[in-house]
Amino acid sequence: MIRKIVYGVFILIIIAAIAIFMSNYKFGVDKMDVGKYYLDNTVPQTGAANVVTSVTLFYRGFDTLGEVTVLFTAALGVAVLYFMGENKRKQKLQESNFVTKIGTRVVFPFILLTGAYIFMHGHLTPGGGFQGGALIATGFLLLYLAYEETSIDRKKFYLVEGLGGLTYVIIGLLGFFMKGSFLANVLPNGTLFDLLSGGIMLPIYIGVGLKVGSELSNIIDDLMCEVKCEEAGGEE
Amino acid sequence: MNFSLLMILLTPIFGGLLAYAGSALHKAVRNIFFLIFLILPFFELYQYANKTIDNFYYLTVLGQSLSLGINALSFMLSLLFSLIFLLAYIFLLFEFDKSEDSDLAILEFSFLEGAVFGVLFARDILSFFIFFEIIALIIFFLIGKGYEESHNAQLKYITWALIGANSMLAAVVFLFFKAGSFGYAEISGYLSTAPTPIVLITFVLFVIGFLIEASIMPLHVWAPITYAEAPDSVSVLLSSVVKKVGLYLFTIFVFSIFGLNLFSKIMPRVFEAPLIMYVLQWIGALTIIIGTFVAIVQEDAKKILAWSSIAQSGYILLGLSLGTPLGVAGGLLHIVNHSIFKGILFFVVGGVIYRTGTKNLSELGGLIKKMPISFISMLLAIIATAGIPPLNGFVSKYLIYEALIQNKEPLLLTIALLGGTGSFMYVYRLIHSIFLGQLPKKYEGVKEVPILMQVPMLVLSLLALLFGVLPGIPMYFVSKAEAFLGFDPIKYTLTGFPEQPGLHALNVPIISAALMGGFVVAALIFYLLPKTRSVHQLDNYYAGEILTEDVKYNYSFGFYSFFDDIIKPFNEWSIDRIYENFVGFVKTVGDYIRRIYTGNLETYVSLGIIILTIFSLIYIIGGVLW
Amino acid sequence: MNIYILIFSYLLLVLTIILSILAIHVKDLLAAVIFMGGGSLLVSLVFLLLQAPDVAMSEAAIGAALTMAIYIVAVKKTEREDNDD
Amino acid sequence: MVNLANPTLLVVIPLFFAFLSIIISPFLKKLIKFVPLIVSALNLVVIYFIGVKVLYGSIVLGTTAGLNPPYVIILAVDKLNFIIVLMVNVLGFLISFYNIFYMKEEPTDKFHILFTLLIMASSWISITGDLFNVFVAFEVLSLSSFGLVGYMRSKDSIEAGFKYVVQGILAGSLLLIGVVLIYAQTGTLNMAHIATKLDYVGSLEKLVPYVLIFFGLAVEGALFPLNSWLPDAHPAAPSGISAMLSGIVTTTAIYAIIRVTVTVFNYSAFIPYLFIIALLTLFFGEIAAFFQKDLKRMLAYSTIGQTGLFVLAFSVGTQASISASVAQMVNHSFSKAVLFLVAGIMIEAQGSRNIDDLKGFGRVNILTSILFVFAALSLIGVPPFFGFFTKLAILQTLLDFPGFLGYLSFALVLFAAIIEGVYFYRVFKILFEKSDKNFQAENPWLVISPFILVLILVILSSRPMSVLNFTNDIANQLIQRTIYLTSVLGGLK
Repeated sequence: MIRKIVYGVFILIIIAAIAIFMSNYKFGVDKMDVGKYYLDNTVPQTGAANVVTSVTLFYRGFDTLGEVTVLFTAALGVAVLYFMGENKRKQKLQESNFVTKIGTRVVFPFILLTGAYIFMHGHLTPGGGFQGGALIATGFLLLYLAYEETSIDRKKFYLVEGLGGLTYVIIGLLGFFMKGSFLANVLPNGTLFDLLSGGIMLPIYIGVGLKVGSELSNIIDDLMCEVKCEEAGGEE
Repeated sequence: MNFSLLMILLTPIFGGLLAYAGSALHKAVRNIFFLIFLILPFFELYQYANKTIDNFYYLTVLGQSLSLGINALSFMLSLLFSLIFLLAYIFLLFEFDKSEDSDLAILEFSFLEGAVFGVLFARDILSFFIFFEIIALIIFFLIGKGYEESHNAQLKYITWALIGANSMLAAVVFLFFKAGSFGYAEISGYLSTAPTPIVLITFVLFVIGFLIEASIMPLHVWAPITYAEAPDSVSVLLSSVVKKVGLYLFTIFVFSIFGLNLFSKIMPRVFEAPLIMYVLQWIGALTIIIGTFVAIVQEDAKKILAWSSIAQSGYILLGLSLGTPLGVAGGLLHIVNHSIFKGILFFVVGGVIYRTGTKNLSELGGLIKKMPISFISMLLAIIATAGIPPLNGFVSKYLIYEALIQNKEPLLLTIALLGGTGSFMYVYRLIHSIFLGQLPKKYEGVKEVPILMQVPMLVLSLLALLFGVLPGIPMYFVSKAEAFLGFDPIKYTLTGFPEQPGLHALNVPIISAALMGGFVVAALIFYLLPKTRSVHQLDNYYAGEILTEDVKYNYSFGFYSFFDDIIKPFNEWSIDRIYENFVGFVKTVGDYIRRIYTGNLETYVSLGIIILTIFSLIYIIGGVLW
Repeated sequence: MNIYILIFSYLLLVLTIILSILAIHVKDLLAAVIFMGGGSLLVSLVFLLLQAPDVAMSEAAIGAALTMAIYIVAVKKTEREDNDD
Repeated sequence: MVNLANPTLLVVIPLFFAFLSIIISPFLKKLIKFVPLIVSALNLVVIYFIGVKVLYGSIVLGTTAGLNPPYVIILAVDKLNFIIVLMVNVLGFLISFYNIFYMKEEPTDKFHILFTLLIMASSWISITGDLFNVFVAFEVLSLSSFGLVGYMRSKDSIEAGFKYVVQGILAGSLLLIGVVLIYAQTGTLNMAHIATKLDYVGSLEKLVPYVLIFFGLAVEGALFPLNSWLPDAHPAAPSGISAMLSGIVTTTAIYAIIRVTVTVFNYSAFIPYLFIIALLTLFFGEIAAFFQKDLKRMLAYSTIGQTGLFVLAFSVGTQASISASVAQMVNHSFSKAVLFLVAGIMIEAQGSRNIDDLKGFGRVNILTSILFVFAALSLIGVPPFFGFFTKLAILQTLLDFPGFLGYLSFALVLFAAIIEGVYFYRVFKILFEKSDKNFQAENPWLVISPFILVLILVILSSRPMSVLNFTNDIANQLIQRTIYLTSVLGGLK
């Protein structure tokens, strides 16, 4: 108990230091000239209505590529750690609740649709590839919960995942080859608020959305299999 | 032809590489290759006979040129060491006869010779250090090819070598930092004006490194086991070459780089010598007395030699640190002489082990008829070790004794003389237990070592005799070396020394003749008096029993047991024990420190939190105070 | 910014902290996961109030939904055990 | 004409292949093992083009999105970046070659993709000019190494992986908080831009973000007290990964610390703390290594000690000291990689990680053992080898550190050198000891990579001064911050 208090005090001291430090600086003041530049130049330079998306995908697109890779790496890591060989992938069937089953059937297409909508309109409305992808993955999660025999076709999901990533890289490389700078805007900006606007953002977000969705579904598949496959193993 | 110093240094290495490649063809090809490259250095060295060369640049490090050079002292020693390397190599061929390691051993051997030349030729503190470390590294690997315990010896040796190396490295870097140069001359120039603490600290750091290699007393712990367990040819190298390299560096640093004048300037003089030299004299004397006495009670032939080697380097240190022309001449001469006679002893013992397979004295005996050449070589060598004319050990010890008398140090003289007597005790033990007495039955079939193996012993025996009767030959080199070190060289003649201040006239042939005369008279009495008659060893009785061949009637175990009883109380606080306790202490402490890595995640995270908290506190308190 | 929204978001943040502490201290792992998910949801609300809908969406989808589900799957593998330690 | 001397390619090429290989892995699984090899080879080509320019003193920039910094992310390669990224890819190339023959445990395809990502992330950290980018690359680096450390899925590797994950994630959070604070303070994320703004900030005001960023990086950089994942993770990981973690991951993390300290924060006030931290790292690492019986664990602790050594050298803060530090970094990376690769061969031949079980190994597999000996000698700084000259340079710079601490560290480094020497020589002794144990003969394919690395070390040893001169150039360029700042903010021509 004393230890807990001591460490609590320690952590409070650390937080206090950060708080004191933060208290010296004000957010949103003119110091943030980079942010101001983004606000001023988003529309002429990118043609995207959503400034956040223009920052994440255009100005700091390289970071986002990294974030996509982070997820990719995490999915691979999970796949490695939960790997149990193809032959062990037998699953035990377990009846789930009627309401869940029917509910899932109804909701699942809508979830996919919403996800697709979110990542396709990333440059216009809040949200984007990550959010849409996560939503899609929740749909698959629901599927797993309702139908125990669900098993996604990994090959196809890998294909989607890889293609999503490649889309990003190839669009970036197009910029590199055509304009000498990675992720340079090679597509026309279009008219503001149009679906087909925002230059390279739309295709990239579509790729990212699909990629994130399939990656997270893969992770879910790995984890679910970990639960179910071992149960199956125990029965044999 | 003109051979550069770098070429001399590279010759053996090149030969070794060639020999290693040649070993793929045939062993004979390999051996011949390598022998040629071991003989070449003599010719290459020839042109440097009367030259002092400085600053042959060969590498640039940290903006400084590293240079090689040669002087009278290093010329003398490189000649001597080339000879010993050549002989040890011949010996090694037989020793590693059956072993698969021989090719690799030759390669290491060649690098060792190159590195030894490197130390001798080095003209700056970095090059000597580099070559010195290479020597340690190669010796480490060579030791491991020896007897059962050799692997422990390896570890002990390298621990000490590393301590020495790092101590020297500290001094090297420190001096470079202060003086801005590595060259001996520049360092010497800097030291003459440097503050006293810097001079003392760097001197002590260097000397620790040298004395570890020279196995001087408190730093000798690695030596007995290493000398005893290393392969015999490597023991020769350790005792006759590597140890002398340490003493060579000691000489160069004390007299040429630091200089006695510097010491006299910064510290009081005791008995004509600066205080630090006086301390070193005592260290040398302690090494003599303890080394000798421990050698007396050893049961292992090579251990006796090891301790004897320690004791003899005590003589050298004592002579050198007297700092008078006489003492230094004695020390330098003893370096040469000891290399020769200890070489013989190791070769002979190695030969005995080669034939009998044991180095345990109590299992040996009576080999005199089986191995007469070895016996004669050893006889000469032990006479030299005990310091009796007409062998070479006498002259150098004589010089050291005279130098002690000249410096009016009766106590040290007593110790040195006592050591002389003690050395007679252990060398007698050696020859008695191996060659005299009863021949154990299992060694009936033992033969003399092969002729090629006799060559090393015989060559060195002849040299020992020659240098003993005509001390003028080594003195020619020694006096030049002394002149290089800045002393008035002592006068000498081919056969001895003329009367000069501090030294009584000595004419070795006459003394030898007198001694021989006495010997002849004794022999005449022994053989001519009618009572003597020659009987077989077993023509004897023992407590009423008839002796048979399988009864061991002469004792060789616990030979000096009375003596053992005397020194036993001192064993309680031997230096080894102090070190063992120290190591135990360090291990315990280290083990506690190691526990900081508990393997427990909670500990680690809380450590991180604590450190972060400390920085937060620094920030908060600093902010408030600011 | 509207003062009420500000107060409300502070309230939410305090609640988040409470939920986080609860999540650490509660013994039942499932309950801990649910507390954590609740915290995430509240944080995503705060993001929304601070006019960062993009971040709020990610937080809701990933922090509140997916992560929680994955944790529940993990917890399902463990056995419930009462151990006062 | 496309300009190949563009640092972005160093990140994009590995990514392209990583995404491609996840598609083809279900169909052509056997091809995947060549991916890291191809990737690092292609990267080396790009590095060649970059190097030509960098060696003439210019800083090669790669912007993204076709705009100028600080509004977009920029990758910048100066001499320091160049040598680090070169090392990453050379080691990556050789280790992946080793892995082709070493890795048999399934799923190998994912292993090699993760390895590609590890190379990518290390390269990325070592060339980026953007602080948030460092964080992102760091996440990729950490996640890929988590996966690889736990790859064997045995009990101890899972445990090691877990410890690593916890500390890695904590580090990541600290790093993120630090970056956020810096953003709050300066309003920008470009390193050069931050640097120009932070120049007017007092040293105490920099402390909080600096400490957070420093600690975030120090976990991967194996600095005391945050290095405790390392001795568990290195032995548990496959040997190729241990080599990569030791040779590359810690090095890049230390590089990032150097970059942040010198270029971004210009933070001399922190140097005494850094000095003490490094000293403790060195001391504890070497002491702990001395007591290990497990070969890989010993090497892991030795990595900690070595890291302490070169951070110690760096923290003196002069040009000579940074030069010595970088040289030692090079020496450590190459030699420690060899040691781990060779340890992998030894463990495979003998089935145990215990040092004592290696008795007589050197008499059977002489080449492997000689490689081990050479690399270890270079690591502990025995004269003819490169490590000696770096050790000499380090010792010399330590005396520059003012006051008692300089002498103390000087003595401690020598003490550590003795300890390190003793435990490595102990392994040599055991390797060449006589024994009648039967060892599997070495797989010749596995020996190639360590052999080439030792060859590199030998070449370095033969020309130590040219390397030290180059590192001196590096340090010079690093210390003259304005060159970096103006050329990054000046944008592309």
